[in-house]
Amino acid sequence: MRVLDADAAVADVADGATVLIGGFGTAGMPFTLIDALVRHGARDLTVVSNNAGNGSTGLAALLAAGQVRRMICSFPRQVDSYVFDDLYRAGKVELEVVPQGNLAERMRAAGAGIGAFFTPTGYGTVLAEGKETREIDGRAYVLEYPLRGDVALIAARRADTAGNLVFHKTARNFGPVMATAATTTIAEVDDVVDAGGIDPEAVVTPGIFVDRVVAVGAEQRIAAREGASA
Amino acid sequence: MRVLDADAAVADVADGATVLIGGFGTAGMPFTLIDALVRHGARDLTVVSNNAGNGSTGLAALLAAGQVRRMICSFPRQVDSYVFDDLYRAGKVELEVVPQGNLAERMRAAGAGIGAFFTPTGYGTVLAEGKETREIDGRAYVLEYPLRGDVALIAARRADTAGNLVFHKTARNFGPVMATAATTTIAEVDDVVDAGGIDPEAVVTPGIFVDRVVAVGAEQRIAAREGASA
Amino acid sequence: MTTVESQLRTVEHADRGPLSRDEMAQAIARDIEPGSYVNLGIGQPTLVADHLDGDSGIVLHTENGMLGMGPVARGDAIDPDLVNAGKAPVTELPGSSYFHHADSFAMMRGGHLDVCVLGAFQVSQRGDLANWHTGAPDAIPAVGGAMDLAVGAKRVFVMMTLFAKDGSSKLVESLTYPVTGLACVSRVYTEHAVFDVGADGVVVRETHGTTVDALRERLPVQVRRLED
Amino acid sequence: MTTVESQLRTVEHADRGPLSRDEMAQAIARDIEPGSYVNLGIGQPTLVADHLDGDSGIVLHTENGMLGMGPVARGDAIDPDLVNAGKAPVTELPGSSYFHHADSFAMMRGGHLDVCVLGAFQVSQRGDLANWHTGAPDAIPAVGGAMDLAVGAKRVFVMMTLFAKDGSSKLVESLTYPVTGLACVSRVYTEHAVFDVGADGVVVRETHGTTVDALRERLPVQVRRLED
Repeated sequence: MRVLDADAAVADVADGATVLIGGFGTAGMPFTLIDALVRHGARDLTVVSNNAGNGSTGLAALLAAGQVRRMICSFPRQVDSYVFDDLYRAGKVELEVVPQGNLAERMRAAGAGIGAFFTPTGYGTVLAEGKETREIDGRAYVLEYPLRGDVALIAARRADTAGNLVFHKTARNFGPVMATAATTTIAEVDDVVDAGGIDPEAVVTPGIFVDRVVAVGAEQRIAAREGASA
Repeated sequence: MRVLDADAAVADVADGATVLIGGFGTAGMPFTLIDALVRHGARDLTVVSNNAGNGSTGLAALLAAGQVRRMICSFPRQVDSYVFDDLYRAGKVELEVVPQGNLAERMRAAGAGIGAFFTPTGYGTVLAEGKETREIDGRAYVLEYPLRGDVALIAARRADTAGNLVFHKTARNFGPVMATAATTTIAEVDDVVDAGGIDPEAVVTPGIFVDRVVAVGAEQRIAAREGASA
Repeated sequence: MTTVESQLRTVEHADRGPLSRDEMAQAIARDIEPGSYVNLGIGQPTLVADHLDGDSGIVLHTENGMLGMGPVARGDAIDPDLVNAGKAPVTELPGSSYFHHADSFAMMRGGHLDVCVLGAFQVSQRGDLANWHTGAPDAIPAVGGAMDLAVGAKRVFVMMTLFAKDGSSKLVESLTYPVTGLACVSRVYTEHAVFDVGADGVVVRETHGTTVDALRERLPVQVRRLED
Repeated sequence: MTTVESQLRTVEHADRGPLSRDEMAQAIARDIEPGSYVNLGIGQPTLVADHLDGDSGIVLHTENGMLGMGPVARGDAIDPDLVNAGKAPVTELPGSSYFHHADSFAMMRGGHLDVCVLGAFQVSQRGDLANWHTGAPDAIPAVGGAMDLAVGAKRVFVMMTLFAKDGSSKLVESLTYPVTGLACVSRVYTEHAVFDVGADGVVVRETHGTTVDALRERLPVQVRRLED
């Protein structure tokens, strides 16, 4: 694991990359890393995130910058998802809607080396049209495949120098799963402590899943968030 | 979640039940609960556990009592597995050997509502003979099914009155997975604290997976363990 | 709730009006057993929380990664990192726990929640649920956790008005809206009546401000009384 | 290890004897890049740990649920709840973490470990591995994590003697022992030589106390030099 500044951390994100972006709404959204990705300018991205941006900052800013070709998410439509809504209606961004639990489980499968799995979620719905189905023990399932990222951008509360992460309340959400599913995982954190500074029993994401850490500071994180809700 | 004594906790384990028993060797083995299950006397059990008993206590005692019809495990053969070895060679216990990661993942699938999953582990080996296989993205996989328990017996470090559990070092092993995979999960713990006494960020097994807790005390746990290695 | 569960005859409360939204929430709360693990979805069903007895030991799950969710947060208690599935700030109760999304949805899909309460556009007589999409061609599709919740809980309760704004019944023979989940709903709470649905068809458990016979006139499905 | 990786020609150390077990462990340690996540299995491969540079940032994984495993524990440092995959008491290093078995094997199966070092009964020229069962009819089968480790790590190294007690080569054209994993081994360390195996067949990287030509006399597989 290396500690970098945000611009250096995202410098090698390639055009056309699949980028997993943590967060449930703005809770757990890595604003600092997304801002750096906007400055970096990588284009034609496929972004996997639960929502499709709120207000005009964070993921919404990345969308507004025209860098996203395709969104894979569970719930794009929100009261303040106007940036996405306009792009979608104008045909400027593609959308794949995935049930939230299948979204999480597909990334879990990618990180866990599972080739495919049968899930009951979505069976009999339009979101399972064309997919393989099977009845197992009297229950109907849909076959779903892993969802991998080239890069994951996530936000955590704290890292240690071994790359271990802990999170903060429901801002944890997709972060730990995405960390396992990407070739390169980049975490923004409030602070970085020495190895041993996080209780080994309380580590949520082991350092093996974390490639780069950006220490943002709690103040900057709160400022970024307030920018987000402004 | 109810706090009970060990005998009351296992009183309704039925003959023929599938019992998931935590532990990797003796680390994390629920000796107190197994002792109670020996006193209870339920027979024709299918036991799922990583090993097949060490020495003459714990799982080995359950085997010696003739209560186990079938073992599902990854590694029965050990330097001190003489109880199992003798029963097996005498044809008195059946054995299903499952690769350790498939064993864990099959229980995880049971707890997670996954109908089946494609795993690369075991492909091309005798342990996958007769199983469905598939090539996905150029890699070969075997289809494996969930492994459910009627009861799980596990050992944890501490519970709170909401049933949340934390574990101790590598004694964690199969405990959290088995807790999700059984209809009834019974945990023996060193102590039980009030709700709020375990940091919500550090809970390993949420209380929703824990039905009964037996407070054993650290001293009794250590005594049971020393009995085990005697 | 013991009395409700062991109910043998349909009860007709014709001497009063339909249930208010709060009364519907109260009726649902009454039917949730003490000690249950419950997900209240988003929107109207979250009202149920206001009617749960604090001593009941009922634990609320929110699919964005928490058990032991407390009431909505106000003032200084607001933490933008502690939100419910509707993204409103909430609080934590003693005994709460946090977990990531894959674990949270494994918990749901694995059938560990006792009850889930959802809103609906339509419910069919066999318990099929439509609540995620109107099917309108210009609507941006958004499913969230609806399909996971529909198939995950041991019992799925629906809280909805019985009739749409155009007067048509939302309890239907077969769904015309896009499916969320098949044969997943067990009970439907409406302002006019509470129904059990499933393989045996529709059974009226109780009516409010109407009678079973009067409902039969307005509903496109066959309904039975408990005692039939 | 940079020198070894960029090695262009097979090196023959004919002016010395075969490697000792410790020297084999040392050779493996030298080939593991700084910062790698490594699983050393059980038995002989655990000797590799003694030769890892403390400043290398190499992190040891044990499949029973830990990253950051330290040396074997002695005396008062022994905690029966802190053991390695061979069930020997070990220690924890700063920066360690614990996780449950499903997470631990997801980590392995998902390809997150850089290197895994295993013992073997046989390795085939294409990298098939046999290390879990002799096939003897009276043996009690026991696989443990062997099959998971074989398919999980980015690179699987085998540490073994080149010849069995009966003098037969353990590097074979096709396995005769029961398979652990197919096409999974990338490199084989023996006392006489280090081999790369895989789709391109067997390449000798270096010899110890012998030559490539001498090895060709004794091995049932075709071997090439790096420069061939």
